[in-house]
Amino acid sequence: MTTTLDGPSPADPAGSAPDDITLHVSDLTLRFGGVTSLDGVSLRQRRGEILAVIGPNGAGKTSLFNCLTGAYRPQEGTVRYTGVGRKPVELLGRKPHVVTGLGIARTFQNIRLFPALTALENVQVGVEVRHKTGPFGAILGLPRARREERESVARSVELLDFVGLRHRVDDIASSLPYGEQRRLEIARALGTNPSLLLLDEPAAGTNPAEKLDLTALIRRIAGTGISVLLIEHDMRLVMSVASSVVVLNFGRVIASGTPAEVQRDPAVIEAYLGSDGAAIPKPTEGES
Amino acid sequence: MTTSGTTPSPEGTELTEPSVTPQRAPGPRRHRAVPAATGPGPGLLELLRSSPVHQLGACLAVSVVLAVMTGPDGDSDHPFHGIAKSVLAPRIFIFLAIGLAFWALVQVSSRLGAVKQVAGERLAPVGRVLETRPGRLGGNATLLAVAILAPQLVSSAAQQSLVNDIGIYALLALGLNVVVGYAGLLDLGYIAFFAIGAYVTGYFTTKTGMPWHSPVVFNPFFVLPIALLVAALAGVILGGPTLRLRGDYLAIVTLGFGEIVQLLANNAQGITNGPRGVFGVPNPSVNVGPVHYQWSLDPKPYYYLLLGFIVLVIFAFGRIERSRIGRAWAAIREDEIAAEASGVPTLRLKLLAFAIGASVSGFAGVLYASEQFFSPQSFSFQASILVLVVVIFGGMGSRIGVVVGAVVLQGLAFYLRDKVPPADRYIYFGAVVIAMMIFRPQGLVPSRRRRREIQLAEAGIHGADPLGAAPDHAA
Amino acid sequence: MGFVHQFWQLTVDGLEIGALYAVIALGYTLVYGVLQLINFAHSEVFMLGAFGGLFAARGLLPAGDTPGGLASVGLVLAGLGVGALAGGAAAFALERTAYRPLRRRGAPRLAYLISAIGASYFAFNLAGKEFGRQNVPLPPLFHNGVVFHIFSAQVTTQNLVTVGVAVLMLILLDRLVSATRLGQGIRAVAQDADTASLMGVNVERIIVLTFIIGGLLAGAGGFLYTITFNASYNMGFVPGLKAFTAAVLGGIGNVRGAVVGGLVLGLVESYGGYVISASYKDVIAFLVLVVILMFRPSGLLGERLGRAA
Amino acid sequence: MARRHVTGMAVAVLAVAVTAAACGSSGGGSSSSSGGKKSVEIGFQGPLSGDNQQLGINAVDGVKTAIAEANKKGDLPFTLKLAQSDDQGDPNVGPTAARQLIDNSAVLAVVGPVFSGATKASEPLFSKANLLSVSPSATNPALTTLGFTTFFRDIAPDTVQGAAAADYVVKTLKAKKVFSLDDASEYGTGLSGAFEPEAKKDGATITHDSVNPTKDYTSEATKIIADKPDAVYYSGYYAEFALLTKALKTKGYKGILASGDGSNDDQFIKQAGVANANGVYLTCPCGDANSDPKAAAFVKSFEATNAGAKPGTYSGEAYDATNAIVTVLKQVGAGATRKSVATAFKSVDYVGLTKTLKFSPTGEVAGSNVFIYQVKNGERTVLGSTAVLVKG
Repeated sequence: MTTTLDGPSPADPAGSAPDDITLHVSDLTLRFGGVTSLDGVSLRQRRGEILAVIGPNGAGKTSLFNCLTGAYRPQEGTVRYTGVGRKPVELLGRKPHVVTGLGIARTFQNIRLFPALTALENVQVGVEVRHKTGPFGAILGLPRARREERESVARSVELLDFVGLRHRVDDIASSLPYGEQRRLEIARALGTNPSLLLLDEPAAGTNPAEKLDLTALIRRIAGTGISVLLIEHDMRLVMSVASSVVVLNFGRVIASGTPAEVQRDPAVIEAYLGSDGAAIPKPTEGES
Repeated sequence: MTTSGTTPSPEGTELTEPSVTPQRAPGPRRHRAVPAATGPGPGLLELLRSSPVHQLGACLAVSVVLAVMTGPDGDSDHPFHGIAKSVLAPRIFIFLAIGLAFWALVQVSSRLGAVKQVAGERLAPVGRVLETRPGRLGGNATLLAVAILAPQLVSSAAQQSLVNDIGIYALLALGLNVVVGYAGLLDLGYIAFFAIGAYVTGYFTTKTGMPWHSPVVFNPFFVLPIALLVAALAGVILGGPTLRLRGDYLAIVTLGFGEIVQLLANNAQGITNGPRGVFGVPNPSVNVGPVHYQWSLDPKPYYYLLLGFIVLVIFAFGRIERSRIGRAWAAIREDEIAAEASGVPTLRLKLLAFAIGASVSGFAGVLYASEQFFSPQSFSFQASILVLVVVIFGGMGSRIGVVVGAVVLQGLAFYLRDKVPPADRYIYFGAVVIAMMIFRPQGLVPSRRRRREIQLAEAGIHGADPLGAAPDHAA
Repeated sequence: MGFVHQFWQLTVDGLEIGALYAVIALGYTLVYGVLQLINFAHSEVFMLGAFGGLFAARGLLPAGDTPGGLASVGLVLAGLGVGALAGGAAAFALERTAYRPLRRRGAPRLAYLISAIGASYFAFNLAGKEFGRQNVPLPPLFHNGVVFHIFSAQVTTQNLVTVGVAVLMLILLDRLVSATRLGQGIRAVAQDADTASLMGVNVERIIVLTFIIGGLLAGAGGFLYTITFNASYNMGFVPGLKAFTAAVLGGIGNVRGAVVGGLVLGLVESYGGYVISASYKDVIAFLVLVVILMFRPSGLLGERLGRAA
Repeated sequence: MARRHVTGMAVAVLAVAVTAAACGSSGGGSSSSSGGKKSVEIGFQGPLSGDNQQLGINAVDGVKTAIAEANKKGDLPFTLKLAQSDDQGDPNVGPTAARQLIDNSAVLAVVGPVFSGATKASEPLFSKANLLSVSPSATNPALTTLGFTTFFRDIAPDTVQGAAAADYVVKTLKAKKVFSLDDASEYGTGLSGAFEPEAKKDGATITHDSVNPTKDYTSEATKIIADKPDAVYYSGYYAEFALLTKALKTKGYKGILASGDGSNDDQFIKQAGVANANGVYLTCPCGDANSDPKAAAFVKSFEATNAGAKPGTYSGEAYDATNAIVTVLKQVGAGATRKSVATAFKSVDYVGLTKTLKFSPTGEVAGSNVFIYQVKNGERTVLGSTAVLVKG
């Protein structure tokens, strides 16, 4: 099950203690003008763990992602990330592509593929981030360039296979059905060889069958030793894959623990059931 | 918000940006929903699409404009004489008749709906053959053969034009294509690097051309690598601080840069010899072992030299386009945020595109300068625009396309030299460009990716566009 | 001698040309506000307005000496009016032929720019064909003399006419955008066209009207420009580029920003042209542009049309 | 989608049809030989479009007049025709324009190029093709020193004009302080480069400035007025000189205002406005045919050939150059080749309208006079030649 992801991957579950902390967020505060999008958010994620962040719309989940991946610069707080076999590093203040280079990949709430590229090319873009071929190498067709090109195709096909899109290799990304676009985006993220994968509402807009596939896929990813940080609305999916859950509301952590614990937490029930998802708080500027 | 249950549409994804781009979606796209809702108005295209009466009106209007375009001149003392003589003279009937015939043609063909299908069926196999590898090779070989034979068949004035107007512009367009077509950056000051290449040549190859010159003079061939580096460096210097800017702002800054370079060339008489230009750059020559060759006034050898470089550049850029760099550029062009999140160092790759584009431009500058004479007039904003129009017209992102663009547009200009009053040439140029944008915005020979992107844009899906896709990192 | 002595004179000169830049810049800014497009052919709208005003004023000008008094006022007003109408008509035609067909088919933004460039070449070369390719002077419509002095600077009738009319138009436009229904519509479209159309704003109509308003201003501005600089078929390019710079300088999409940008640019050019060389005026203008964009990418006043007023 | 394709194709068809129709109607067919006689063409290269096209039009009209007269006389063994080539006055367009004439094997001699910059860029090609070119107007001094083998000009170089203008402004008009402004062009810098040393030698103080052609001379006018000169001499073309004059007069400049042959055209008066132009001096190494009684026949013939247009600056020189070429063609006879025409022209001695055309080995015309014009009541009037006007 995990073989396909064992490329030159750094994810090495055997070598790391299960209680290793891979991501340590403390006191993250993000404001837009007068609106506080994140308010002293702290969380920890162990290596190999699937951690879900849930909360009503506008709770600050995507803002959190954007802070972690360098798209936003929060006013306060620290984010310490420990890659496999690496020293802990501070993520804040780094550019998105640097964060990706450190081994953190993400997907977007509203799929962002390269619509006119083929599925294969989409994944290749991610895979090739770690390649070294420069313009001269490419022009002259140096051995390394040719080797990397071969590797890139092989690895990308492997990843497409892993997410179940082997048959879509040469299709244009925008022509794929929605659920497959989601999986393609995940394949592209996996291509960058992450040890931590951030999934932003991967089940949004998918049908029940696709959701089931997705659940399996997330499990398989985690099975390869990649830690998964998951934002999700769908409670059933969260409960079935996540080993722990953090609940955000109005930019604050209101509860955390195992899925079962969180489900019983009165504050969470209040935040969700009290509003029934209908009277969802207005999105803040950061969320919309 | 896209929540589970709603049918997700690409349009929906557009409206619910995950907040990395605080600015609104770019303009024209936002109105996509509107035209569908409002009724047809009398614009040119929808007239052609709407009722026959409206189409007739448009056809006749175009006829009248064409009559005025081709009619007699006026002057400032009698400003409307030209128009009056065009519209009130009997020749207007010729134009109205053509307009009418055209309208009838449209009516008939759209009723039958056959023309396109027949043409499509006939052309489809050709298109399919051309898409295969041997087909492509064959097509390219044919093009190359035509290019090699071309100067043998035309007059020497046309040969001169092949070198000065077509060859140089094809090379420039290939370079700009990297910036605009591959990386999706709109550069309106591209000709500045051309100027830099030319002046570097002036500096290194002659002691008489410019007041400011190098202590030792070189053969223009030896200046090629220097100019390449200097231009690339200029590209990096310009690009470094500006490539962070959003699409249109980048366009304006590059425009400003282009103007500054031209104005400096024009005004710094003590350095560049000002508007008098640089005269006396030696012709390039080859002296390797037994091979001695000196280029001279004859345009033909220059043409083949240029052709050689163009083929080389086409080949090299093809390699780059198909490499990880080309894919990363495509990614940046289509969705910069996603590219960045996928680990693509966007700024560095944009700089690379800028530097490569600039170096080709500098390269072209050397060849241009070594043809004896150049002046700042060659480096005007109009020239930058002309290169851009060549790129778009030929087919953004397509190497063969931009060369074809140079051949067609500049060839048209040369052809019109004798056929219409010389000063009227640009009226036709403008009209052709507008018509092209209305009927075929992807260009004459678009790249496959670009064609898809245009189709996606027309469908309202996130379009890759030098003016549209660049995000604002100010947040 | 020297800069200090000429400071006030240069200020007066700079404000005059700056006011003209501001008037033209508004056309760029308004269109940018509603469409987020750089209307590259705006410079030809300016040129056509200039010719319209020139022909009208010249046609009405009685033979003989330079008129005075009410006749002068009437002639200037006629020139302004016809210039504005010609500019408005040109802008309307431009929108119909070079923009609307593209908008209907949802063309990519670059296509608009190229089509506008094509329209620009078409328009100014056709004007050259019909109106001749020589500079065309506007005969004097009023006695130009020194009206008063500011410190050491002479302020002439011409200065006053140009700046006065420009300021009047700017105030009118500001009122129009901030206090009328049409202005409300323009701001709504500028903020969010989709929402505006849902709220019952006719977006197509607003776009056309925005073009026309920009055209009216540029046309009148063209006439004012002709008083000082003569008209010619290719007159639009340089002032167009400067006005465009002014619009960006002030924050494109921002009405008041365009005015500030125009005045700042006029002054900088005037001072710089004196201190360095008239040849370097344009270099200075573009340097200012590049530097400002690098350090304040959204211009001096920064905001967009929707939020500005 | 289908509809769009159809319309796209149809538009292309329409455009082609219309262009064909236009070309057909505007004619200008280039079929050679008419009336049994072989035809020979005289080329003309100059600005027929662009800002300063009037100077090109003046010259080409002079060429047309001479050709019409020669054909009417009918004593040539062939019919003469004109082949025009527009170089827009732009050095970069020059070579292509020149090649167009070179390609046309019927062209045995060229009148032009008109502007100095374009001349510099085009002459190497003419030299190589052994094609004679006689410029009626390229006055930059350096042109005859660049080793062109088939280049002649029947106009004095700017060294002559600049010096004469300086003598007139300083000695006759008694200007002590002169502001010399040029347009940084090949022509302008050549003229101011000749004007300034002579004016200094004559005892005037000189302020030099160089401004590229622009529309806005406001700050330059402020600068000039602040300098308080007695005279301003502008070396450049009329479109800019008109704007400069306007800006200076608007700011109340009252001193002497003068310019060279590039501004010596009625367009200057028109564009500056009569009130502003009145009193302005213009220097030119060219006589004025309109006011010269000896030239009455030429003026009449010119008007007849060119639909009533009056001769302008360089019309006379272009007419003379063409006539000199015609003389040579007659001399060489029916077997004329480019080479034989170019060789024979070296020893031409033709008494023309403006001067006697006789050339030094480098192509410089032998004797030349500089004339002073002044705008009076909206008309250019000749005050006389500097040989007479400047004393001491």
